[in-house]
Amino acid sequence: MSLKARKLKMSSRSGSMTALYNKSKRLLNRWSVQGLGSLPGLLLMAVLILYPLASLLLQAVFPHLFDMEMSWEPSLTSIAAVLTDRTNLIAVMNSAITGVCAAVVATLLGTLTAYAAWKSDGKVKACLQLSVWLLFFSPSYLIAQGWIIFMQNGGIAVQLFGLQAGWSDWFFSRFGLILVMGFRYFPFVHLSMSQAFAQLGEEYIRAGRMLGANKRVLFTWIVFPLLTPAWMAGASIAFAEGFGDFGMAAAITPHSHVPTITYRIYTALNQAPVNYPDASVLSAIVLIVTALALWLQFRWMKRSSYTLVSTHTKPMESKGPAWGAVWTSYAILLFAVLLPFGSTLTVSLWKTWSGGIAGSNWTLAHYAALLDTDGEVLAAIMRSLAYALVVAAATLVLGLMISFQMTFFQNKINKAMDTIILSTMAIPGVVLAAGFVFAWNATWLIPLHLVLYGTPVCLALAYMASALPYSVRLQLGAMSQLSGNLLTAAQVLGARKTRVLRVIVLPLIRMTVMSSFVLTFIHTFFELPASAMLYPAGQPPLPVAIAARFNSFDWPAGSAMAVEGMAVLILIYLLTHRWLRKPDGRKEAADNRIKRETAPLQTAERTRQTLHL
Amino acid sequence: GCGTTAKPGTDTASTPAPQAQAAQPAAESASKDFTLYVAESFDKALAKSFEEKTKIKVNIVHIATGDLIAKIQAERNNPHWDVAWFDGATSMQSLNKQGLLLKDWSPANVSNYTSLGKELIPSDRAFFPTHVTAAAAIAYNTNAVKKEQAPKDWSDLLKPEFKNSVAMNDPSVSGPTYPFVAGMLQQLGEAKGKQFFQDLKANGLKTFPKNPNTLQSLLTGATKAIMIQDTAILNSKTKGDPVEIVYPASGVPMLYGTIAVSPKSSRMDAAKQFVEYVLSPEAQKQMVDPKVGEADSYYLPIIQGVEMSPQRPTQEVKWLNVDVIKGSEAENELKKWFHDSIVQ
Amino acid sequence: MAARKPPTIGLSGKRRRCKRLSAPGRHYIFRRGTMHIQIERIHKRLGGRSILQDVSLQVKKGQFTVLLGPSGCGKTTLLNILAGLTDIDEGEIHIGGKLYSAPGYTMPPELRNVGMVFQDFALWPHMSVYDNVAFGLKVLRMADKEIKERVADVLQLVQMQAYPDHYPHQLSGGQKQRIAIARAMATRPEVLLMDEPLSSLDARLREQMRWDLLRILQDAGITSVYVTHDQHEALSMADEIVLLNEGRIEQTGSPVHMYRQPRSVFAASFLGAANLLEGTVTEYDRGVSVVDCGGLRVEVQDEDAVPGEKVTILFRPGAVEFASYGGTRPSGVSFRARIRQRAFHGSEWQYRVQIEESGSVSPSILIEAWDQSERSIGEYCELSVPLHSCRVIRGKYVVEHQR
Amino acid sequence: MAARKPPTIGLSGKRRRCKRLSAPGRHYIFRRGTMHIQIERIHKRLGGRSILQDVSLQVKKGQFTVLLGPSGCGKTTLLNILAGLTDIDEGEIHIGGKLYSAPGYTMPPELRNVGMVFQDFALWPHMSVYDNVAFGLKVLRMADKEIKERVADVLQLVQMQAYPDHYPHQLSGGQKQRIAIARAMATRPEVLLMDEPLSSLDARLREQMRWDLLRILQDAGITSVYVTHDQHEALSMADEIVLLNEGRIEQTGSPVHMYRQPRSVFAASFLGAANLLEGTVTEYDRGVSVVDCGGLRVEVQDEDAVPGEKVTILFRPGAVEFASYGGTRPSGVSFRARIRQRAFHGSEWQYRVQIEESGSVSPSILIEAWDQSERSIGEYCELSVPLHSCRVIRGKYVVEHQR
Ligand SMILES: Nc1ncnc2c1ncn2[C@@H]1O[C@H](COP(=O)(O)OP(=O)(O)OP(=O)(O)O)[C@@H](O)[C@H]1O
Ligand SMILES: Nc1ncnc2c1ncn2[C@@H]1O[C@H](COP(=O)(O)OP(=O)(O)OP(=O)(O)O)[C@@H](O)[C@H]1O
Ligand SMILES: [Mg+2]
Ligand SMILES: [Mg+2]
Repeated sequence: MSLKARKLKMSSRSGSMTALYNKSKRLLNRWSVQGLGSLPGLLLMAVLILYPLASLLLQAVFPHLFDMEMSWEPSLTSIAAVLTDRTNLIAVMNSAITGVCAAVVATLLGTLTAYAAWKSDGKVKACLQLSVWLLFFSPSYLIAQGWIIFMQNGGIAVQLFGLQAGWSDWFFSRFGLILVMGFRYFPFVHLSMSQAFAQLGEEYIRAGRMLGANKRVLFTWIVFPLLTPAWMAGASIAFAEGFGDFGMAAAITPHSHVPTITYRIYTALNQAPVNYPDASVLSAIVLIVTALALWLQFRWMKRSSYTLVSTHTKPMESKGPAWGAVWTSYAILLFAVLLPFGSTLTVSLWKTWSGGIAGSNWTLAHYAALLDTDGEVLAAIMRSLAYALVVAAATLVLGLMISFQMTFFQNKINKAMDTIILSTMAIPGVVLAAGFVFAWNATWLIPLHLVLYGTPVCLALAYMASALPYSVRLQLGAMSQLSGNLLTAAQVLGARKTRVLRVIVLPLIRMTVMSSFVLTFIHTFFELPASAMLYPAGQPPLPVAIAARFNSFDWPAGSAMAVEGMAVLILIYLLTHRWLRKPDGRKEAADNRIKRETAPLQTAERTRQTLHL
Repeated sequence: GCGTTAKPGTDTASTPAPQAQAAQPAAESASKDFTLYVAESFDKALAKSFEEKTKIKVNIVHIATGDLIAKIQAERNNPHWDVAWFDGATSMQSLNKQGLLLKDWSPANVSNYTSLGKELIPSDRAFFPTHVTAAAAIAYNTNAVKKEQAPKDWSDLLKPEFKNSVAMNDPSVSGPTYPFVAGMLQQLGEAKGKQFFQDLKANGLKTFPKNPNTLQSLLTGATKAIMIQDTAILNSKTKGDPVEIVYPASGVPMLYGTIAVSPKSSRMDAAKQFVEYVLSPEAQKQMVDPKVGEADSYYLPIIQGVEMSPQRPTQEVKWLNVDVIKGSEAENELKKWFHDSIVQ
Repeated sequence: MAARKPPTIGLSGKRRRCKRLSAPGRHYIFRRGTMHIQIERIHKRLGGRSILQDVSLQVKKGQFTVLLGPSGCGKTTLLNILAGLTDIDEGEIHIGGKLYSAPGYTMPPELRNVGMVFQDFALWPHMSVYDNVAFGLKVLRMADKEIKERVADVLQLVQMQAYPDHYPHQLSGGQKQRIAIARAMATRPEVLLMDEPLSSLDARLREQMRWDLLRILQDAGITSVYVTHDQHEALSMADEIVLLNEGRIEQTGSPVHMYRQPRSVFAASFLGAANLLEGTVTEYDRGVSVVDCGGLRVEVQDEDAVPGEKVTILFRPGAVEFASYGGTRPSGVSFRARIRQRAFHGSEWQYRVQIEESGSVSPSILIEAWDQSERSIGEYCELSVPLHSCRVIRGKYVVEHQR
Repeated sequence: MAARKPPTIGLSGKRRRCKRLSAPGRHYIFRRGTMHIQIERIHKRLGGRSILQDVSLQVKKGQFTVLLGPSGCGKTTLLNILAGLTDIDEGEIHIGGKLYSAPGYTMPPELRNVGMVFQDFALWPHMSVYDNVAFGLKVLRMADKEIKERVADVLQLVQMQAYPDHYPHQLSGGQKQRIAIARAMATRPEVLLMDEPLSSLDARLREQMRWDLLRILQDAGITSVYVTHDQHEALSMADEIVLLNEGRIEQTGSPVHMYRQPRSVFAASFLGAANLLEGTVTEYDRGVSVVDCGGLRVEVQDEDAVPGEKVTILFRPGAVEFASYGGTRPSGVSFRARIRQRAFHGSEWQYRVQIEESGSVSPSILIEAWDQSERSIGEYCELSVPLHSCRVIRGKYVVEHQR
């Protein structure tokens, strides 16, 4: 009996096995005395997220909380003003429509690429997956800039194809926004659909064929309904992202004549007089709507409990990739990845933006700036690198501890944590960053010498706050795949909690741990809103430096810096990748209960990581 | 640390690494430096020369104007800045209204202002103008419009030959455009001013987000005439683009850089010294150099003894000083009106 | 290899539909005895390896045939070939006289009148029991009323008439399996294929389902091919067992035949507990050989043995007879042994005994023996195996097709 | 309930370590016969439900005790309680005379000297066989040299000495299970707990592992508690079976005792195939009752029956004797029946027969009977069950603790 076959058999035979794990997990309760073990995690969450967020949201009701003279005098004027303003209602509707349309586009694209990846293998599959992950990790404002550089009047497209000026007016409208969002957010759908395809189970289709069903019937009656939950999952996240999008809308359609809810927040925050109470009420609306969308989707998933029944899938008899789907996917990825990054790269090689594509306009000067005597660019990169390293490492350790606690010890605190984590994912980055300013610059901190605002620590904390929920969910996903017995076995042999985490859990979810590290790293490296709001005076990190170039329309220089940043990341990826691929006997972490890949669905559960302006 | 070693007296980038700088609130910092919140492109050059001159280090926070204002306001009960410097007196005024600016202090060299400059100083002396540009002037494409047909005044843009070929920026997005709109309303009266923009819209006015987009529409021929900040036009013209600038005869709303000191500054002396430095001919001579300020350098100096950039036309311009206090109060409402009735 | 389209194929989906529908209502019984499935020398290669080699097989109408073999021997592949999910490289398959598969031609599964039951049920989780069972009928565009009746009939047959509105996740393993069978039988297929349908059930339920499954299939009189790797299942259920080993047919025959007269060591040990002793023929006389197995003298009925020949002696644990200590009885082989391990099985005790060293007899020989009386570990006893219960096996891979 | 810290607990981790280490090298053998595990009237409630009720149990040193019961009866819970993974609400547990669990006090698992083997092996996939086995010893901070020796010893015991550098995925199921056992035994626990350790292996391997496991445990002389829901496993392996049902102990006893003298219908049917007939006592005389089971007259040895009493008659399928058609023999019960279904099991045939209607006898009674000779379906036969093979069962939940 081949080992693999036996394993498959085993996993299929004992359907009660998962129930067994859950039981043993529950039985591990004893370990956490009244959930005390969860307290540090909760405390951390409070310091990192709840306190800053409350500082901002409370201003909706107590507008004078952070005035020169602090006052708890409540006022409902902001809430009343925001809720009674018709434009806000229209803005919510606009955002919803944009979100829904973007979700539809993303669903179409993501399904197609997931299908292509599922149907193919080897290099083709690797290429598809890599591109999708690249896009998934990319900061939105860079992508948006790339699109703008390409599509704009006088942009690359016009120059390349000699198009009429104004040809792209359609693009700088809601339509274009939806398109770009679709191309930006389809990785969410791709990830959840990949999972669904993998679980689809050849037998379901075979059973239909054996009963005489043709392709159409198979699709409409069997495949489609079975894929629906994954669609819902991917689409609802795409919707949430589209609804709460900050940067893309600001970059692409400020003159689209369609106010969106995030545009309203933008106005509240970026136009004098800045109105924080209004911004916090509007943020609360975004939070509620996105949370509602996700909650509805979760509920729906729960109701159709069959989605949780995983089937024993036999490996497909490979009949070669579906080339149609593969080529379409390549085309999609060309648009989604190559176009924005290609544009950025191209422009970074121009002397001036207005010089265009002309032969005399090419230069490496912007890259040479990296080695400039004043070393400004290099310093910014090094700074961001340092932040990214520290934050990624700290987030990793804390995320591990929290998710370990949450997975294997269930109590009320952990349930609360779960809710906190899910909901914080729906907070726009700008809002969280503003919250940090209030929270860590508050006057009551002065006697405590705890005014962290304005220090690198504060910025690092903000980075962590936006990355931690993400990291926790990722690791929760991986840990939930672990058999509780693996831990019980160690425990019975006398190992204590830290040892179990260090020696058993960590090596088993190594891949997820690494990818969450990389994710946090990249996120921190390019994070803009918190960086802009919180960076210590005189020490701009890379995203601020890039944004400054873009803001003064120095696209070539800004693009060059973005490219340099990407190059650094790719370099690091290659290094860690090498190291990850280091051959060792652990390959079999994939022992049938432990999935080697991070559970993509959990990854896709990532919500609202607003990286943009 | 991130590896850069501190070279005193050089630029901001070589300050110690984030980790090296302990979590000390700026308020308690005893070191010889101060913090400048700035959205002007002159910042680095001036900071450098200021440091060389006074040995006072400048910590620069350079972010976009909107973010800058949001940041100042978020810090309102415990400010971390000593000097703020950005374009847009109305925004500055709104900060002033909240008591976030140092009032009733004048730089020692205040008498150095030109008469135009003196006009711009608010009565409570909460902030000071540093340089002046036109919030908007008219630019036309010399390939599309003959010199004879060139518009002379704002109202010329309502003519049928400019139907569907005039563009301006969206004041909600573009910083300089609000003073332009407010100035037009001030000049024409609110009702007539609004009517003017509505007429423009009726004539097919296009709105783009910011200067470059609007300028681009002109260069590509999508529009024949546009209304944007004069420095952007001059910059384009200098580069050799087929553009000509017109300062409308009826009056040109001003947009000027403003600089202010925080009343809670712990390095008040250094801050004040810096403001005086910016207003000195020595600093201004650097600012008019396009290598330092790029497009922004084509401004109109308001300090005596400073030559403006040779690219700037010497013609006499009828300047229109926008009432800062009124403009600041009406800002939100007016932007909303513009967005709702003109942009849409 | 050029695609070869036989003339019988022109049948359109529509015509086939009518044909399937016109099967005699309610009567699943086919005429027994005629060859229904004919598999002729098929070969199948996948990924450069031969998965099936030279497999020939006839299945009578209404018969219950079990494909038995260790994991990876090609059982599922053969079943998929019958289902039309896999094509073949050589040979031909006829069902009901019609060509189903040949090199380059595979009648697609949706046109075959074949039902299939999967190991893990493969019930569609988003459909109710009723919808699952009705699926095939809806595909055939039956009238709603007729579908209702037919589903009710089939659910009755599997005794699940009370559960039409349940969803698969609300059913127990055995119930799911019954619905899977009902689904496969609803369209009244000519042939029912089952791939380890009981292996995901627990022991108790598996035994119960064996009886039920046989009853259902007997009632329907349907020709069935059943895949398993469990010899108990094969022995207790099959009309005919086809023993596969590494893609070849090792032996074919009725359960009793296969158990009592295995033709190879593989067949002997795969079909149940077996004592296998290797030895050398020392004498041969009138159909009886004397074989020396490590010093143990075994007499065995044999045809045509050559002294000096290496052979294997087989006797089943159930054939070992216990005599009280010290007694002797004439038989094929008898020896003194000591009980090493024992296990209680309710009606019987299972003993593992070690042959006592005496003279030239090797002490390492372990024998399994079953008896109804209890003996204790360490006890000495005299054991014997009747002459007719010993068998000689030659070679390792004797392929036979005879019954 | 206030936490109750008994005086024996003061033992620090360090001292305990020394204690564990000072166990006599290489000799796992404990003095047999003394009570090693004492479970006294424990209760366990979870989520408002009683999971275990009034469970009392003694396990002798070196004994192999099997906890048997249907799914959800609380077997795993009891095992987890023994391991210290779950606390108890009432009662006490002593192991080796030391208090292990009481309400409000649970000695943590890392301080207990207990090993555990899991159904899914729970081998750490990222560690080699050596590292898996050495883990517990490393936790104890043993010297490297000593660890090496100990691991070698234990691997020898489970006959896996050739595989120290293999990773779990390179092992077969049986090998994995052996390593899991080795890992649990490396620290020389006083008690070995096993939760369905063989249920994820296939039938053939399971049987082999049963023998191996028993041999290993016998060699080590370790006290073991083994959880299973498979009565074959329980009967063939146990020194003592503890039958659980819905959180209560149904019956305790040796396999033979449990099989032959079940005290309840549940015990009778759970421990193996059983023919159970419900009837009414009609006569009682000198230790023999006559019971009327749907018209069938059954004589049975019985103490103290009351005529008119409702009882259940049990006889095992193996006790049914076939007489050739037409013959008669005196016995506890005899009847004429017709064979309905049959299954071949190698050494025996399993028949399902239906009692023939005659006079008042109900025709619906189905009886299972085992016999060595082949009979065909539809055949009529006379069956009888010897008097001593029939048993009377009263009530449904007779709990007994006697042996
Ligand atoms: N697509 C394929 N490509 C190459 N080899 C294959 C493929 N599918 C199956 N095989 C090989 O064919 C052989 C027979 O496979 P098959 O699934 O028929 O075995 P089986 O007898 O059903 O085994 P099991 O009892 O494990 O289900 C195996 O060795 C398997 O590895
Ligand atoms: N944490 C818990 N909360 C509530 N009920 C529980 C909990 N853990 C187990 N149970 C219940 O306790 C009962 C006994 O569970 P246990 O796992 O001990 O059964 P088992 O005999 O081991 O069953 P199986 O053979 O299926 O493993 C079950 O009914 C189960 O549902
Ligand atoms: Mg198979
Ligand atoms: Mg259990």
